[in-house]
Amino acid sequence: MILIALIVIPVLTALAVMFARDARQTKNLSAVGMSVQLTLSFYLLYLFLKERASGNTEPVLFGKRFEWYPGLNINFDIGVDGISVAMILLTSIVIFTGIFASWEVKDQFKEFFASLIILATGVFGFFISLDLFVMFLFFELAVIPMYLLIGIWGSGKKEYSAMKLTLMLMAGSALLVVGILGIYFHSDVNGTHSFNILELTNQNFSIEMQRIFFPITFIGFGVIGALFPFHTWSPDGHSSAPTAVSMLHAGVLMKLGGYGCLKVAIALMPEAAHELSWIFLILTSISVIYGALGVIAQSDLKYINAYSSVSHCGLVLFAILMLNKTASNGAVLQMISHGLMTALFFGLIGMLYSRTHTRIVHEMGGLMKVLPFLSVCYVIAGLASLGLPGLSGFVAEMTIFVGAFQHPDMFHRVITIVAISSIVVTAVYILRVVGSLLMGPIKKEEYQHLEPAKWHEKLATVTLIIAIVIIGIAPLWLSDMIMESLGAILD
Amino acid sequence: MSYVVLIIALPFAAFLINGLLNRKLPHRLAGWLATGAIGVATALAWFTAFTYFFQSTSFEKIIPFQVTWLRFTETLQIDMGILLDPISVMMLVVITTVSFMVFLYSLGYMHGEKGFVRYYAFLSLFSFSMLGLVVATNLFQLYMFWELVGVSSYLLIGYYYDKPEAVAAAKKAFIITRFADFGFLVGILLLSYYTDTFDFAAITNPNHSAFTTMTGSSFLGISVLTWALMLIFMGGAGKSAMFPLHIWLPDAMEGPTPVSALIHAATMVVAGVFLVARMFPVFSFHAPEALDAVAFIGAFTLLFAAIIACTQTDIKRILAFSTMSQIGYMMLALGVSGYGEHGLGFTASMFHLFTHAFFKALLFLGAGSIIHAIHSNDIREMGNLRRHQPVTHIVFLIACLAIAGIPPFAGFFSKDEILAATLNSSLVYFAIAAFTAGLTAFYMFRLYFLVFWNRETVYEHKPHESSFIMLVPMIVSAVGSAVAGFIPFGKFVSSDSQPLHIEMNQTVANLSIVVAATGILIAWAFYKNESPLPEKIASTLKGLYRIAQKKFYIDELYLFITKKIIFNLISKPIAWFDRQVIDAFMDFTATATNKVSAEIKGLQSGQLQHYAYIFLSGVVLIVLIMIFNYA
Amino acid sequence: MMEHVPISHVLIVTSAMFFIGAYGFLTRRNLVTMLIGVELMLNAVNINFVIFDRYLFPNQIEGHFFALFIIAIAAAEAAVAIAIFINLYRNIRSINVEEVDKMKY
Amino acid sequence: MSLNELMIMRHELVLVAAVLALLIIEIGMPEERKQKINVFAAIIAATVTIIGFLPADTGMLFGGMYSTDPLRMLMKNILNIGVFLIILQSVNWLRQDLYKDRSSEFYLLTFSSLIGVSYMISAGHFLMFYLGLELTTIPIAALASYEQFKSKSAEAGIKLILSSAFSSAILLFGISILYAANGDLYFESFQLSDSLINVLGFIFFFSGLAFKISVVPFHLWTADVYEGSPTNVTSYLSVISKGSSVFILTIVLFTLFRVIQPLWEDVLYATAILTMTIGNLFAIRQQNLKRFLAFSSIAQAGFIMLGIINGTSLGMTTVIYFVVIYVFSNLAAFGVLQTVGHASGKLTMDDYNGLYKTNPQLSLVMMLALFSLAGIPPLAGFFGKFFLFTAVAEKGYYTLLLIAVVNTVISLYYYLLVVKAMFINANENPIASFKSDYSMRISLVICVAGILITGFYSPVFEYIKYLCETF
Repeated sequence: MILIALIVIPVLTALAVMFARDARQTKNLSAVGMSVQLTLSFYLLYLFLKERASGNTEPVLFGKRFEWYPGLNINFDIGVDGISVAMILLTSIVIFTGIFASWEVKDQFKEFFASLIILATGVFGFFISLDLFVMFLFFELAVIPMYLLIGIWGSGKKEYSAMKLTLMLMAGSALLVVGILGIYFHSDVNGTHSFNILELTNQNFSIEMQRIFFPITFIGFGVIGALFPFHTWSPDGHSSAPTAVSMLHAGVLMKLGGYGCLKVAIALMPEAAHELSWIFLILTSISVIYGALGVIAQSDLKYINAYSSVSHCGLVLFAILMLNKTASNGAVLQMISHGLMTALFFGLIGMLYSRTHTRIVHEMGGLMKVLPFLSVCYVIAGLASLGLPGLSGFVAEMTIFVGAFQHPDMFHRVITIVAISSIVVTAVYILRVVGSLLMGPIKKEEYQHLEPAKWHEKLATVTLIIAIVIIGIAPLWLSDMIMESLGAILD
Repeated sequence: MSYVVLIIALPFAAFLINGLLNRKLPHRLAGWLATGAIGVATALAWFTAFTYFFQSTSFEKIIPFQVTWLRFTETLQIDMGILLDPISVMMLVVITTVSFMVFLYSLGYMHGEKGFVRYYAFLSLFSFSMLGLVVATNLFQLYMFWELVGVSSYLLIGYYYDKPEAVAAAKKAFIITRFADFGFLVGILLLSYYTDTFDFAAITNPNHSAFTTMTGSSFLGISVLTWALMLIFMGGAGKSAMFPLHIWLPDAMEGPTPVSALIHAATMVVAGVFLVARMFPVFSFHAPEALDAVAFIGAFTLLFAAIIACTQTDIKRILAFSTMSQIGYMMLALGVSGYGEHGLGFTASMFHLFTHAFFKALLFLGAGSIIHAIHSNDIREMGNLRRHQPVTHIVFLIACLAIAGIPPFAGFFSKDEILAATLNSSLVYFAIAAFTAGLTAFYMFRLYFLVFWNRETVYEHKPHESSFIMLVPMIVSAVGSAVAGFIPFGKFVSSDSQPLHIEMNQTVANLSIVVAATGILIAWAFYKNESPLPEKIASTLKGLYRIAQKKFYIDELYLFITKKIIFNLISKPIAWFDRQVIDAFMDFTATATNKVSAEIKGLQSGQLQHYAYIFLSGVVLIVLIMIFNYA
Repeated sequence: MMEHVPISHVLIVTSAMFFIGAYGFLTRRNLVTMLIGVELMLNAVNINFVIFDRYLFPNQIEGHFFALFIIAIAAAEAAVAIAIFINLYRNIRSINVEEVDKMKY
Repeated sequence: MSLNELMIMRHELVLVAAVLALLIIEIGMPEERKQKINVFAAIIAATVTIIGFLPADTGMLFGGMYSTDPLRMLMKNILNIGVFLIILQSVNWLRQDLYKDRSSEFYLLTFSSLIGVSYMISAGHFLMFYLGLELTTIPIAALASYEQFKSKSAEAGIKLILSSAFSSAILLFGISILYAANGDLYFESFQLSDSLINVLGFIFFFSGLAFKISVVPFHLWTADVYEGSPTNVTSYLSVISKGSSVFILTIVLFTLFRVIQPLWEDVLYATAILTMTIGNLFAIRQQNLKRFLAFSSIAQAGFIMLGIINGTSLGMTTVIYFVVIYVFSNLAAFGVLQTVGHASGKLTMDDYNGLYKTNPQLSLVMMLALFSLAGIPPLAGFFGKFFLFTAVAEKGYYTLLLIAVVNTVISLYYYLLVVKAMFINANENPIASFKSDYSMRISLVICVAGILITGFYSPVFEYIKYLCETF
């Protein structure tokens, strides 16, 4: 029941928003809706942990099945495992903060909030669905509002970016159609084909079939996970998107890729994954190091963050391809960690931009003096990004590296070390930005009188920071919760 | 002994309170809060040391506290705990004591600074991390606190964040150590893969079965274990500013002077030494090659830094190079040490670490006191300060004597042990160590004479003696520097936790005194009064002098690698490649589609007959193909 | 008499007629002539139907019916077509098919 | 033949009655109240549609010339709904002074054409099929040049009537060959011999139908005719005419030509790829929205081919299901075009810039329609397209599937261009805000409801599937 509520509440909120009278009501409705959603997510976590504590070891909890298209054996199958619960938590936190980060959207606010919430609905639906068809439906539902959100409320060459982003992501999802249909028609569950992930997990697909559909599915999800060389939508898209959209997109939407790769591509076609992982490992390790090195030469804050997201999300896929529980656990942790901190980053960039009206790093400087609160938050986000212990990034990265190191052969070693070297590069670009953006002398006279952070901005950033710190300091519960679910996927 | 947790928790609490309340907290309260916390921690640390060393007979490893923090696999997990053994207890004492001194001193030194609360927050964070580092029960916990230490160092170096130099220095420090940590991390991963644990108790047990596998398999002709340890040492070298990862330390002097005293002289920079000491059994039993590397790097840095120190004019930079040099001693001692009965080097190294912490902290505090008085770091702008700052003068002199190795001050004893240990190993190392001892005496007294004697400089404001609150820690440290040498260190700290009996090697001792005295005398001759001699020598050694003064152009080399190679030859091309090749390809698919669309528009000519023609040819074509297919 | 003409000859004639009609449709510029081309094609089909009945299926009359209906429909089609031609002529004062290309690409 | 038996032909009879009724009303109605004819027409269309849904017997008539079954009834009902919607959309257009005297012509011809559609679907004999086909086309050709003072309208009429005459000649030639080869024209008893001449006959026959569906390379008339005809006629052509041809093509291929399935699979495989690709490539550059929708509908035809290739009841189901959704989506889009065009006379993409600011509801409808055509969830088009892909995948043609999905991405691009124009682009001189008439609104509401509900309400699909399986 609670899972259905997780979809229904955003839908209702979006509808209610469309009928709101004025800006104030719109914002209040959105905020209330998403607060309820956040509460519900925590309640789900509580229920989940309680069930697990009471010894329930079903791979998927709170499962529900509604027959939908019996003729094609399509069912509205929902249920959650530890990974989904974690991702739902992430999503509800990010959308909650996203609402507050876009508190000052002025024109067409109703449409803005409604689209944003619809996008979130897609993401929630994606994470709770167990049926590939339903999953795919929600996947596309999450992608499409992006076009309008960037196109209408974006900045810069927004139309171009929005189009590029949408088309590339849809091209990815087009591959997914091929992938999931291939899986569907090669499955045989009691004489019929099936879209149900749980039923499909037990299928032994022939290796020939896997060789074709594993790459297709993996690339299909990989596009949204910024897999090299299909990542180029990300810099343009992020740089043009409005704040909350960047937050949600980099924070949550890019995670659909990793989640899908793990739970569909790899879980269903493990043999091909083993056989072909090397190709994608090379691509992802390129993503990791290439993204990081690419950042150094950027000067626009959003580009910096977009490329760094390429690097970090590359690490997610990289870890997944290591095909062991530890690395995959790290991947999920990294998704959450990156989701939180990149949302924080984009939120802060938006807040800074609204004050200084520039995103070029060297045009700003010394903001620490004039905007202490936001600057400190930026530093914390930066530290999380470069993997400071006590913040979430460290937990995730270390888990990935330890997991990746479980492969003793030369190829994996080399590629892992290449990936690890990104921590150095990350430090370089983070500190470079922090150094010239926040520290040093104040660049322009008018920056002396910037407006300090408002309550809603503080609420958004503090929420994210708290989440980052909690995961950074006490990661065991989360890690164990994810680990448990991985058993069912990878064993 | 679970109260030990408090030693770590108190500074952390201070950090949290100061950090979160920041602007809402009055300066005085914040300062005293942090100082009080570290004071209590110091008392507890001393108490712990006392109970550990004097109340139990054998120095076992005690783990009074441990929780699981993160599980990687069924066997591989990170615990957060506290490990008490001789070196960690010793380190606890050193860190809390020096911290306490510095906290106290800073109350005066930083008085009236705008970021006073922030300063104490960071300082508390540092103490917390450093303490966590030394009591780590496993390699990964150590690594975590290692990183935290790095970041607090970053924050403190960049304390004056509106000064571009400070920002650059902070960045440099962090990135260089981060690079070293990259090696450290790979080393940890490599080691843990084979041993399947991070736990020191297991890793440092030389009989662990995994080591035979690791020494068995090799990569590029060097055993995997040696690789792992060398990589771990790389981390240590970065943090301890060993050549060639040393370039951050001189720049780190941009931070407030008390910070330099605490972090960049007494505690953090010796973390590398601590790390090697922690892993010493493995080094010693299974990877002598790695230990040789430690010795070599130590010896090289020792001499290298001392040479540079002779040519510098910034008081803090001289001290920084001297720190590098002294840490080189410690590394060298570890590198030449054996295990158990042959563990003189180990004990010597730890002993030197201990004494060095006091006198080097004292030197920095003294330097701070001077800088505070005349607002300059340049020794050329100083002179005859003994008139204005008598107390500072005395304590500074004590510290100089201690570092120069003049009995009965602390440095003499520890350095003497190191020299003795090197003598047991290799004559070359001994020669380097002994020569540098003289060099040390020379450059320290060059500094001393230039600052406190020499000519009378005209000061803008008349220099004044520092306030009481700054003098107290200096005096306490001076006492420590004077008497610490008499501690029978071998009884407490040794490579195998068994008391080690150490006899003073009289010849070595005499030699070292002579060398040190020579150094001091030369300095006296050159710098006691204004004299043209140094200039002359500098101009005869023109090229060499310049190279040394420019720190052998290592910074420029790094700059070349980072700016020219990484930025211009890698990053920029990548950024270009991404936009102009990959992205352009994606755009190309779109423009190509549009282009094709424009090309074929003639198909739709508007001519009805043309349409019919295509219709008919289509039909005929399909018919032909299909008949051909199915005939 | 019919029996002396083999079916292949008739088929050659109808095929030729059909494609001559098509050729006319494709090449003549006058709309009405084009329409005549189509009529030619349709008549080829008509002959086809009739001779198939006659030669191949002598006891069926479906072909004949078909031919009749085709004639009727062709007449209707021609009526509508010519009405539209007139409409066009009113608008552009021409019934040259090459001028009927206001909409293209 | 009893009256009851005749009632099997209910759809057609009702339509004939409707035509007669309209004629009588037209004659009897005084000149000044001619306006009312629009209302009558709408009511009649509604009645026809509703009667179509009433339960009735199925079977054969006239010795097999005419046959009907639940599936065919469903097809007719779908198209009836489409015509009803089109008539609702045309009411306001026909009210203007220019046409008010001859508005009944429009309805008469539309209903006549619909009779042809029904007969074509129910054909049990090639003659019947041919009659239906011509009856469908000829009135529409007349309608295409309905706007008598516009040369474009005449041009559209000419292009349509001549092309269709040409294509029916080829189709007839094909039928004559089939007749020669098999000696039978009844669908019921038609047995395809394995003579090679059948290939020739089939392809000639196929091209005639493919012309109506506008399959490449038989599609060239489409864009010009769609552009020149009055918008409502374009709707009719793109939805009813195309839909009916798709239906009959499916039926014919699945029954008569079942034995040469490999052959027509190959033909469809090739033409489907061409159709999707060419349609999309042309659609990209269009400025005129009617022309744009013409090419989009060509591309959609290509997608429909995908379902037919499947060759099983699943394929048939997906095709019919897709057409249902296509009817709603396309009519919604054309409805918006019609009402905007009627109110402002503007029809190009640039004119639509900033439409959302002035006419938000219409823009939303247009967006939903286009997204549904593009196959974006949760709109019905997503389900329709996904099921078509399912049909291809079941066959194992993954290469074809891949080409198809790439084409969906291209199609998304140009649909987004329109959305971009309406929602994103700024316009100094936007189309003024206006209120569309009630009948148009009703029609759009029905379309939108169809777009939103059809996908989620799975019984629609299941019902079609059931009918196809029992067909």
